[in-house]
Amino acid sequence: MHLIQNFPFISIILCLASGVVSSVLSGKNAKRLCISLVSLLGILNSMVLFYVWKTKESYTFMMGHFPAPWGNELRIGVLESLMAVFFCAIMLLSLCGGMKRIFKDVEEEKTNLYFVMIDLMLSSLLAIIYTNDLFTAYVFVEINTIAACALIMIRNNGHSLVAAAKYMIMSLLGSGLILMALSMLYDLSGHLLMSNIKEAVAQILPGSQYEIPLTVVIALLCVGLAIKSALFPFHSWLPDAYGFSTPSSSAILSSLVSKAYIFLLIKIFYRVIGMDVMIDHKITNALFFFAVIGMLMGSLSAIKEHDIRRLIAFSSVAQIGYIYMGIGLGTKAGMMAALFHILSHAASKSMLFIAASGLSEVSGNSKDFTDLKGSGYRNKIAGIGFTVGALSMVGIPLFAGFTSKVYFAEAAVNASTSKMAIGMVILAISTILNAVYFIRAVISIYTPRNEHFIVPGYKPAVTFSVAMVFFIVLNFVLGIFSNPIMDAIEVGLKMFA
Amino acid sequence: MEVFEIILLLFLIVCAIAVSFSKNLLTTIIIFMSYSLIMSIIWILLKSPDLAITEAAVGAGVTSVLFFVTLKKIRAMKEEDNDEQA
Amino acid sequence: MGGNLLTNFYEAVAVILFGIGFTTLLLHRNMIKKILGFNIMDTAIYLFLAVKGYITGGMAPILTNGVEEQAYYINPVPSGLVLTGIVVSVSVTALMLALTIRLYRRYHTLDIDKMSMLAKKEDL
Amino acid sequence: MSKLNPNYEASKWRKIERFVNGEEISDNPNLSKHEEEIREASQEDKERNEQFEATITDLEDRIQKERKRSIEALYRKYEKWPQTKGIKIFTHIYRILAVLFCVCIISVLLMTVSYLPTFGDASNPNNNEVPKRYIEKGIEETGAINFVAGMILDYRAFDTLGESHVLFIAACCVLILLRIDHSKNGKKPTEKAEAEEDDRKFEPKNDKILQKIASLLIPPIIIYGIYVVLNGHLSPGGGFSGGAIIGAGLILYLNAFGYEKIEKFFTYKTYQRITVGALLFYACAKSYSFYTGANHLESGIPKGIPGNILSSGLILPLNVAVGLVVACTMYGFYTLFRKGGM
Repeated sequence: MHLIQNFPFISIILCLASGVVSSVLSGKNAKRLCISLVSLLGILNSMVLFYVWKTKESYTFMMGHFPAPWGNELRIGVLESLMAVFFCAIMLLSLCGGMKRIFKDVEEEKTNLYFVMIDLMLSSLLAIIYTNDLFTAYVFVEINTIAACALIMIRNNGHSLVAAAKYMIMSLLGSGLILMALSMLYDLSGHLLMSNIKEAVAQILPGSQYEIPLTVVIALLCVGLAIKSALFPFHSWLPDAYGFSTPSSSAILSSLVSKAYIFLLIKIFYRVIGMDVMIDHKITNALFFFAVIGMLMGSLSAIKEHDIRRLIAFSSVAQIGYIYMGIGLGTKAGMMAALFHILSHAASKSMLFIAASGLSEVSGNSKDFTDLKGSGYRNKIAGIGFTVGALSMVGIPLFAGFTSKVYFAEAAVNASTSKMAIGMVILAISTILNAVYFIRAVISIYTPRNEHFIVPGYKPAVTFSVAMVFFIVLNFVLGIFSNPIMDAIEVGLKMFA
Repeated sequence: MEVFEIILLLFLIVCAIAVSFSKNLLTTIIIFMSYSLIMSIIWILLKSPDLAITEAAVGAGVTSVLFFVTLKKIRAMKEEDNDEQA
Repeated sequence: MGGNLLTNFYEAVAVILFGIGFTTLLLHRNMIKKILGFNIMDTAIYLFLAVKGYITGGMAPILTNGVEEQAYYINPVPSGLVLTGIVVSVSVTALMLALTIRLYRRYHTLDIDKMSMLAKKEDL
Repeated sequence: MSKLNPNYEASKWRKIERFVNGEEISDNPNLSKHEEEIREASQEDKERNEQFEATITDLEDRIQKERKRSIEALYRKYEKWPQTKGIKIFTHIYRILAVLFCVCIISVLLMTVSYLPTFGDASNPNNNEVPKRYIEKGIEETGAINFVAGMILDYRAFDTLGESHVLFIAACCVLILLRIDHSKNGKKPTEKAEAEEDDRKFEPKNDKILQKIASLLIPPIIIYGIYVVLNGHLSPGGGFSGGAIIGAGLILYLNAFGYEKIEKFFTYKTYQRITVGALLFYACAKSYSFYTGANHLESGIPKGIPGNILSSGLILPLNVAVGLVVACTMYGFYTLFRKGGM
């Protein structure tokens, strides 16, 4: 057992322990502990990524003295460690980007509790990515829900409390459905371990006694995880939740939390029920249908928004529709495009949220577009960051959004003819809709107005500019050097099942 | 034993419907308390005593206490509003 | 309709309770009613899960007079899972109740729609 | 806005004003005529700018007021909304639709239940080799008489580790929401004093009957709670239920004897120390057994003789740690709800 193979387990336990410890530290020390912890985890998981990339096959890590079906188990492959590295990087950047606003929004006594939430959320994200046992995934989904609700409500103005209440109600509904599906699956297969369930499910032939319960289980799982990751019909909680929380928590929520649930759904697709059983049960068509409507409705409702944070929130409803469209295509290329879009959307969405907080800081802390006019000149780095994020969302070449749209188009072309037609048309329409509201936003922040907001000698915080620069570099790397990432995803998918 | 279990389960359904349809909050919470007590009896009938103790202590005990404290806090604030308005 | 509905009457009752809890959570606008609905829904799911482990004629999973065969005891796995679940639903209930007190202290109402309207009004 | 008087300069009122401002009143015009003219000219320029400025701000105010008035009208209409006929019908339809939605969910799930394996049948799929090993090899592998406790704290220990962190994170959330802390600057203590006063007015205050019964009841409760925690691996119970019983005992003590008595031995500091200490011990103990298990090292924790108190390896200390965390959290919930502080 190579030492590097222990790193995923060590990173989860370190996160849990540092979450507990930083509840007694002061705000400043908790911040230092959290930043150093997230960067350490980034390094550890990248070492795991190289190790698994070299050995070319995924290994299982036995939690405790008892092998898999009896004890818990982690399963580490290229795809999981790539996701883990990426999640740590995005969390580090959004924390640094929004650091000044955290200390301004949160009460002085309660900043260390904010970093407790960040640590425990990171541990639940890593556990959801790595676990190979369904009930462990459910327990850490609960930790994730409570931590996300705390991140929304920690900024104690009226709006964020109401948004947190709505978020909790919808999320608890989702996890109730997931637990119901889990207990039915346990009843059918007798196992909680993902690979054993797959063997049992494979034996359920169409027309046998357990055929209908299996369909209901698949439906409950997909609806539960769709509610939690805000797919179209269940996205009512998303604009308030992202619109009224602190910038760094809305960046983390929009780019990491909903993506972890989608990754769990992909893991269920491949490892618990099996891709071919899913396609026979036509669940991929239902997901494709809702995703397509989501892409349109998300962009349409974003057009009439005149608050910059809610505009970005509605655009993430549309982008989640993209990811579910990739899953709904049902082909391997579609799944790879969806996984790449998880990465590219996480990078550009968190950049947009942090840049928007920088812009509203120089325009009298208001989020309305009338006051944000000309803020691109006042806070230069935030203006550039917002423009790069907006152009990548619209899909201009050289940016991350463009390459994921190319992969979506490729996947849609060799999917079935009806899906290809609908997919390509909707892809085009939603790109135009994206262009409408994002280009309008970029133009409005660069029209020279509101001179009275100009503070002579205003310089944005150092951590903010550093985070912005790294975000821009990350976006270009994803846009231009996407081939090595796609190879990693392909290799990961091969060993994923 | 069969009949006793059926009576308890019917009582559970009646409690659940009563909780969702009754107007006064205090009676709803008391009905919910009896709901979790009946649930811990059912755990015993299902031969899982661990769950019975946990449901009784954690489910019926502490949850109902928290509900009562919340109700008292809301009643206290309501009286303060009436004093201010009066 | 499969044959097992009458034999699985425990699971049938659990599913009915799940439906009632689900609708109470969705239908009522009063926050306390929503939290009660959530509790009923969760307890129903735990009943549904724990009933899976029951074996007629089995004893409670505690070693009695040295017997170590599987046939004598019920399946301990579901009770372990439900034990974890009960504590999850208590902690989530405590969180939601704290949120309700905080919202009532600010908006003096328990109705979630009125709260969001008052929050919007606060913006002007 | 009253219109400005054109020869305002010469008016009596202006003279009084200048007198009040301390300017010297020069009646004879020839003195510093030139200075007078300059002041007059600059006065007119300033007035014109002010008027121009006034019109701009007036314009913006009017737009702002207009926008506010239209939204206000919208909200007044919104408040009268539920009474309008259209909405009443809509709520009725909404209710019927919701009940239909609930009936169809229940019927779908009932149909699934009818296809599930029969209740209580020994040959169900989930009665396979997994519980077989828990029961048959449970004693020699974990040493716990209570198979469920053995399963929770040894076989599937990762779930219970996550579980106690769910409780910890919920306690942190309630702290964020309800805690009124005694920070140094002036504003906070008033809030705290208000919560104290509010608590004293509505909560029971040292009434004799409650205290007498409490002094009879609390010792058995606490002893029973400790028994349940310590015998977690021998009889039903364990960390969670035992901790909740001890927490309930502390809540009864607080209700009967008030905050002064309990703060002698249980303040926010002790709450933090106990919770963090127990959780860190739990994480270290479990990561030790995970690490040794994963790398196939021999973990040198004695299993002891099954049936005694000190028997099943790590399960007893873990139960004590979980019991402490649960007791402090339940008590913390109660005090935070009541007074926003320990």
